[in-house]
Amino acid sequence: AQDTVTLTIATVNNGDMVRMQGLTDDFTSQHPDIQLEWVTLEENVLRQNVTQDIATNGGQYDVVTIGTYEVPIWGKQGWLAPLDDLPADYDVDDLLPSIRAGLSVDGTLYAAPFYGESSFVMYRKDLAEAAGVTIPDQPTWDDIRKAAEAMNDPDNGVYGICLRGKAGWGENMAFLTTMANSYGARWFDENWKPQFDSPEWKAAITDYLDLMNNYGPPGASSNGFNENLTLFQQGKCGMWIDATVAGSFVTDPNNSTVADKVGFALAPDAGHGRRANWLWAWSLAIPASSDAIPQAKEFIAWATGKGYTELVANSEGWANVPPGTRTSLYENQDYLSAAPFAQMTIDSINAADPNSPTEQPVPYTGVQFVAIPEFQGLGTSVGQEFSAALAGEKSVDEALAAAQDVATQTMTEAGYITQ
Amino acid sequence: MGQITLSKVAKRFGDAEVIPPLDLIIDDGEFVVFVGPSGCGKSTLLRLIAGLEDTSDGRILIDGKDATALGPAQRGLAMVFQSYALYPHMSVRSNIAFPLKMAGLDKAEQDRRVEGAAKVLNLTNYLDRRPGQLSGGQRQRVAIGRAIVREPAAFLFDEPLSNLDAALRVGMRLEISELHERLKTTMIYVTHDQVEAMTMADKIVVLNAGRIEQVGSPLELYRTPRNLFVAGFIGSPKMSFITGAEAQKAGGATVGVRPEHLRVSPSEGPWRGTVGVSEHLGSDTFFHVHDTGLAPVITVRADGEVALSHGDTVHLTPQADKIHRFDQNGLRI
Amino acid sequence: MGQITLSKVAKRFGDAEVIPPLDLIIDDGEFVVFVGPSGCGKSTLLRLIAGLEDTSDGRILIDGKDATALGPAQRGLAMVFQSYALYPHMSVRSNIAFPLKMAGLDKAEQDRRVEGAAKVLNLTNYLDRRPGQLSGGQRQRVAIGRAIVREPAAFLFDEPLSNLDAALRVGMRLEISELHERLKTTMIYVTHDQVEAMTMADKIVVLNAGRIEQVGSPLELYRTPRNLFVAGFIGSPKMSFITGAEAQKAGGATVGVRPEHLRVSPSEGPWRGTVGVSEHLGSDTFFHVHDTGLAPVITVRADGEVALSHGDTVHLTPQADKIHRFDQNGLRI
Amino acid sequence: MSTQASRSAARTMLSPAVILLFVWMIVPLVLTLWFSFHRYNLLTPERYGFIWFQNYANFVTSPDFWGAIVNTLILVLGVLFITVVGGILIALLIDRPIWGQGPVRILVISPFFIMPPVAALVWKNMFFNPTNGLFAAAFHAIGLRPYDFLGQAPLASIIVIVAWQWLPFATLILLTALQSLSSEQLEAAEMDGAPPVKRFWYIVLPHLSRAITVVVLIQTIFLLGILVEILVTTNGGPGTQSTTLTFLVYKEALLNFDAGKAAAGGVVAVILANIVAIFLMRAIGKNLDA
Amino acid sequence: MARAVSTQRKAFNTVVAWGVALLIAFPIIWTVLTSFKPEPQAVATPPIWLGFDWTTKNYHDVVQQRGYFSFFLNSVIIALGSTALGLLIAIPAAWSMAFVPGRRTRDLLMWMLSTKMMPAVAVLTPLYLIFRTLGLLDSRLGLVVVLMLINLPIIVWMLYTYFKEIPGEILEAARMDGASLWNEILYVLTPMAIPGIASTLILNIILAWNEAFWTIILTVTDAAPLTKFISGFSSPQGLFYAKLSAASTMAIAPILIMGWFSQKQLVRGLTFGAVK
Ligand SMILES: Nc1ncnc2c1ncn2[C@@H]1O[C@H](COP(=O)(O)OP(=O)(O)OP(=O)(O)O)[C@@H](O)[C@H]1O
Ligand SMILES: Nc1ncnc2c1ncn2[C@@H]1O[C@H](COP(=O)(O)OP(=O)(O)OP(=O)(O)O)[C@@H](O)[C@H]1O
Ligand SMILES: [Mg+2]
Ligand SMILES: [Mg+2]
Repeated sequence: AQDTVTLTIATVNNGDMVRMQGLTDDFTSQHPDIQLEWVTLEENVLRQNVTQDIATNGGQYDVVTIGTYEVPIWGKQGWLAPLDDLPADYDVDDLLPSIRAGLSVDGTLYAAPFYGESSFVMYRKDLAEAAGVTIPDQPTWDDIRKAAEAMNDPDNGVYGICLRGKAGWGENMAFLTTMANSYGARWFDENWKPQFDSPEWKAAITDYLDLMNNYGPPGASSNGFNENLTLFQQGKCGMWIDATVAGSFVTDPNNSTVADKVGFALAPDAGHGRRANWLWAWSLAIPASSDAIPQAKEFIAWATGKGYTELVANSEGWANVPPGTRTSLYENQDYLSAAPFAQMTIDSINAADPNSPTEQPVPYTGVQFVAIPEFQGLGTSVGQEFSAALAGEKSVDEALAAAQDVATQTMTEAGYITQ
Repeated sequence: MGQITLSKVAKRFGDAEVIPPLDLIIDDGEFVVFVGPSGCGKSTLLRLIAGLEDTSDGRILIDGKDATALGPAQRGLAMVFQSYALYPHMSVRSNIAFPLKMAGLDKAEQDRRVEGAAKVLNLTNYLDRRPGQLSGGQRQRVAIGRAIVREPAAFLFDEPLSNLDAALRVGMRLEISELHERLKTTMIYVTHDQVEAMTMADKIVVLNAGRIEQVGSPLELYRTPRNLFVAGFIGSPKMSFITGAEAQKAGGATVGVRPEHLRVSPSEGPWRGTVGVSEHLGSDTFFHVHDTGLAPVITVRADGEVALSHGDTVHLTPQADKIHRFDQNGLRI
Repeated sequence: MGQITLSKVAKRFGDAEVIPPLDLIIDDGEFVVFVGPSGCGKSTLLRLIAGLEDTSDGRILIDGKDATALGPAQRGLAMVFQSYALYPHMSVRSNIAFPLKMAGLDKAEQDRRVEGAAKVLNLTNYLDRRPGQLSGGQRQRVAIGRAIVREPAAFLFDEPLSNLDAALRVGMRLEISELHERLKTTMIYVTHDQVEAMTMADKIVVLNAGRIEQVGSPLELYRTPRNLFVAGFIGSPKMSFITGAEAQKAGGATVGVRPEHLRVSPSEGPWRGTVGVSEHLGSDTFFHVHDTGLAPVITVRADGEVALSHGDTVHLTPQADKIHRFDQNGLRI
Repeated sequence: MSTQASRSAARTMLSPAVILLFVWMIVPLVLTLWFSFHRYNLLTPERYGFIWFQNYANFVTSPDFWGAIVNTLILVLGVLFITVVGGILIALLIDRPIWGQGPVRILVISPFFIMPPVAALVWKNMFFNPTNGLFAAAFHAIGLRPYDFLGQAPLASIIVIVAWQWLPFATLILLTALQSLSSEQLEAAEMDGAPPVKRFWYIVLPHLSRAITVVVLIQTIFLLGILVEILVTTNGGPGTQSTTLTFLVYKEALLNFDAGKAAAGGVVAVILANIVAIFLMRAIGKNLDA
Repeated sequence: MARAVSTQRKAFNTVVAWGVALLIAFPIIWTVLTSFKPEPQAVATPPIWLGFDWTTKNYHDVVQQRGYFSFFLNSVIIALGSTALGLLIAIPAAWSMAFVPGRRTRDLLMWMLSTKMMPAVAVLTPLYLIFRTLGLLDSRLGLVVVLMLINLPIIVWMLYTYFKEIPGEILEAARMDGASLWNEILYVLTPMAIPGIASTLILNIILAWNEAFWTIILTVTDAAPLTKFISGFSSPQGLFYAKLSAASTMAIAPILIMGWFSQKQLVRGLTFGAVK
């Protein structure tokens, strides 16, 4: 027997990941020589810690949870160990093509998706009915606006629509970028020139503010995914456009007061050929600095393999399996019938194209982000401008002008724009 | 004006009766000293008069008007504290002017009075210093200055000299006496030092455990102490007390003789003992005589020139007319 | 044994020369008092002897051996501090035993010596108390106890009584004197109180601004002060100094007369003045006489029975053989 | 107590602390200075290179810079104001004889024991949250629309949280100072005819000045570094309304991973902090010596 | 000599003081209450004060999800370790500054304090690299050293002001009594300064326990203290107020309880020379 190896695994503190920690007996009983140590952190803290460590070659982690934004950048830097020799029964080809593409660099897979998501509309069927509106499966922004207006009833603590407002590249900018995409806007033109001075951006932001100011909850500028989820679960939102994973939370009777009243629709569009939905996958990757790469691979194969899906299905029910990573899941009748949002999820994921997020050509990949290292900072700075606009501190024009300035400065400093 | 009358004034702290009901009249212009051992209630009594403590019982009249319910500021009295209680962050000038400022006097009048007080107290050159930059005696003077400017009906002093060193104490004692001569304002002065009491007072009030043991002029107390407590307390060095057969002979349960009323001689006299420590002050010499069989030690004052050394045998003769006799209850016969 | 010799000892703090080079011999068994006004360098000198400060110059010999470079513990001296410097967290017993513990004595010997010292100092009943539970006088005795047990070559006292009140001070002064009588160990005692110096010392060293003004027995200093400074410093109340024509007549630039060497009379005598403050001690009375045209104030000691009041005119007669004459430089003629 | 022996002993005993702190200061400082002259983004290590003062120029000319300085000052001064004034009032209150002095004191100092992330989370979620927070409930109860504290008044909200954490510290220091005021001084002022308010103004407040300087000095040192509270509650926003200098540096270091620019920002922050410090130490030096 | 106060006044003061005190402590009280509520009741409007269904489920959930003991243990080790090490270094230093002051003593003190002015984020990368090189990442030793250094200036200052109030004469007496420097510090200074040292110790434990930057950045699992524990709870999905409250309560309870019990000692020495 060889010595036991301890894997340090950094995860995000969301429900699926936490559930995985509860199921690791299955893995450790198969691999008595591998011990698992978990570091569960809030998303931003996790990203900071992991990035700091990997970039300085600190070697603290063996498996890290990262998203579709980091994988291409880090893979290119050589910071991640390629996942090229996964066992045959892992069935790499079963991974959803758009997700797999997002996790590969030059055809090499650098991370295995744990779950994937897009975004869609969740709405209260009961409220819509009471207000006399219907939300089509493929709504336009106009439909959304009308429905929000109809359902809005602040005196009874119900707000027409909840959207992200908290500043952050992964918070409000994830949503706003997709919204802008659907309005035909883009971050940069082919020469990396920022485009916040375009009419498309202005239209998107104007409509966003219009929706939120009239039909949104108070304090929306500090609402992120979790805040909105809480609001929706308490029955305070008529509609909510956000990640598809939320589908299982809002329909969970243990935590949601509206579990049986939720309807789903694709993310809205504005007639520009793209819907306002994103593409994201929380994925497991191995830092190149790890000293236990083979064992880490075994773990990843277990955690993202088909077996794990069945394990969860057996112990927690089909509704709780990690969604959005494998074609086979969406062919499984048990799952489709247990998860009312499943079809909508796969349709949303399939509708997203990281390489062509909007109708105009772009020099970058990424739907709701721009896969360049500078984006975290830039996205957050721009997000703060829009958050300020939402809080009423700035007008649309001021916010857009400021966004344009900061983007221009960042891109110039980073050398994308050359005079 | 400054006539103060205490009538049945008592003070209790919770259950502890610190001052049993007590009557006292302090006449206008008098210099009255409260003296007594530590903890006997001197400060408490003074603070009752000042209004810093409420009386538990009885009335306090100032110039005939009932002041029992008045606040300290309304009584028209000024107090000098043991710690001086100067305001450390103000200049001497501001310290002295403070009561005037509080009274709302205009600036010119304030200045006039401060200058006046400073001149009287020799503080003119220090007006712009902070208290921290002054010596002990100077601070004491500032505290007095602060009291003077108010032109109060009476001054209250609570052990004002006990933080000064011996030489300064003597000097300041004189200054306060001179001040009293000049102002002729009533002064009530608390001390536990009987020398201060004797040298300064017009009238001494001897306190013991909150009770008044005797009231009288310094010489009255010196000559005719009413009881053993006063006898032992007044006079320095202390009176020596003799009990037993020799006392009976002299006609009392206890007999007291002051050091200055004993004659010492190497050969003759009724009492015999050996010399212990002798203290040469130049002007006088004090011998501590042991082994007399009368008292543990008898103190004798002799001329500065008398030379006796440790272990010598001496004879003592008391002056018969200066002997104090006390009965079993310690009261003067 | 405890003979201490200072030879050309000097101390500078930075640029300030606090003690100019100075010679002094303290004989074995002597009770030497350093006296002088505040800030004159008494403590500094004592601390130089103790080894708590380095000398800037000169040598210190203890029993003939050079101790200049020795640390405080090696000199075999014991010190009693003004603040007592007891260890507040230790019992009286541990306080007294501390130096023995540091010296590594065994427990039994420690106990034996502590008990002995406690008996001498009347502390036996307090051995298990903390210093905080003792009165000032008792604390002082503990501090002395801690010094005694070491059986030092000499005791150093730095104003040991200045934190006690008047009555206690007199008592403790006697106890220390008695201790010296018993132990016959060299004692060096610092005070700024000339009464203490006079009553306790075998030999007084008068210091002024770091310089030795005079060394001698109390009565020598009282009778033949070498200069104005010593004359003014020794004796209580202070000598009065007369300058001008009257002094010339008596044969000096300045002439000093002690209060006890003046006779007061309502009608006759060469010097005339008015009575200011009078201090009645019972045994004596001190008059402060103003307006003599000779000195701002002349102090006179009179009998306790003499009655004169403020403003009375009096005549003073100095005792011719007790007059002190000084030249222009303030030196005794 | 200054013999040669004791002085050299003192030097020996002082040196570990001094050497450790010196190393602790100088090594990161030198490295920071070094990085600050380099283009060094952790995410693009291939572009590492020496760029003179480019980082400084970029940092100082960034549009957020001056706003961040102003915000920093507002934050520090706001917290100082609340804690000092509140601390004095509370100290005055609990210095008086009351029943249950012990428990009251325990309650008052409790916030001091709370770790910053917990404090920020609790305030943000359970109090400031405009839908579920207690303040929202209170607003509802009196018939007002909930106020969005973190959105509308982000800096003020953060000031409240931080002040809440530091209030006990200020209170305690001021309370001990207050208790050291000799009662004779107050009584003297009372005899001198000063009513309570004037006694406070002329006697108590000047007496507290030294304690106030100490509170200001210590708190300023800690407050200049406030980060967690901002991070948890507003993330510097909305806009840059609650972005302080420290937060700006944080953004460079942990969002952009621009170690070079963060280093430059750090150096700028250190310089500014030291200007404040010199200012303060002048003041406190005067007060501490007195 | 405090003056007696009338009962009515005292009652009035008592009511006001208790009101203010409860107001100040309210967020903590509310957090603890919330931690015993079922999630939906935790966010109920209007808020439920005491009449909710008391449950300890949140604590079970939190412990099950994240564990607790190892975080707690690390917090204890790091707080105590850095404090002990700090005192060991600071006591001699404070002794020197208090009893053998030089012209530069105050400057030295202020310099020490100024080392706290460097924003931690600015030195993050350099320090991370140093720690990586030394192999101190995610080690308790590393954190003990860092927290000790962070708090050293404060410890030195507190001890210094405390020592300065101890009369030098007592140490001189010890020296006269034949105590070596070591004995002087061991037998005389330290026991006498117990209140000050205790207060310093407590303050430092609090500061170390609550430090939430380096403890999060420099640890992964082995050395992770409660600050790291709490940072995993800042926004889990769905309703989380009750669980957050439970986790918060668990993170602050040990230090809060310690603080309450040592309140007197903490207060006694916490002056930083503010009182003369
Ligand atoms: N506020 C108080 N509460 C309870 N007891 C008090 C209070 N103030 C004084 N006492 C008690 O009253 C008694 C008299 O105290 P007071 O201060 O008047 O004595 P004193 O004669 O001034 O003593 P000293 O010479 O030491 O100043 C003492 O036993 C003291 O303990
Ligand atoms: N460590 C020191 N540094 C500088 N000057 C000092 C120091 N110690 C004492 N001095 C100065 O030396 C002089 C003598 O001081 P010392 O304490 O010996 O006086 P003293 O005669 O004991 O006075 P006191 O009666 O007030 O105790 C004073 O002027 C004092 O200011
Ligand atoms: Mg008193
Ligand atoms: Mg001295």
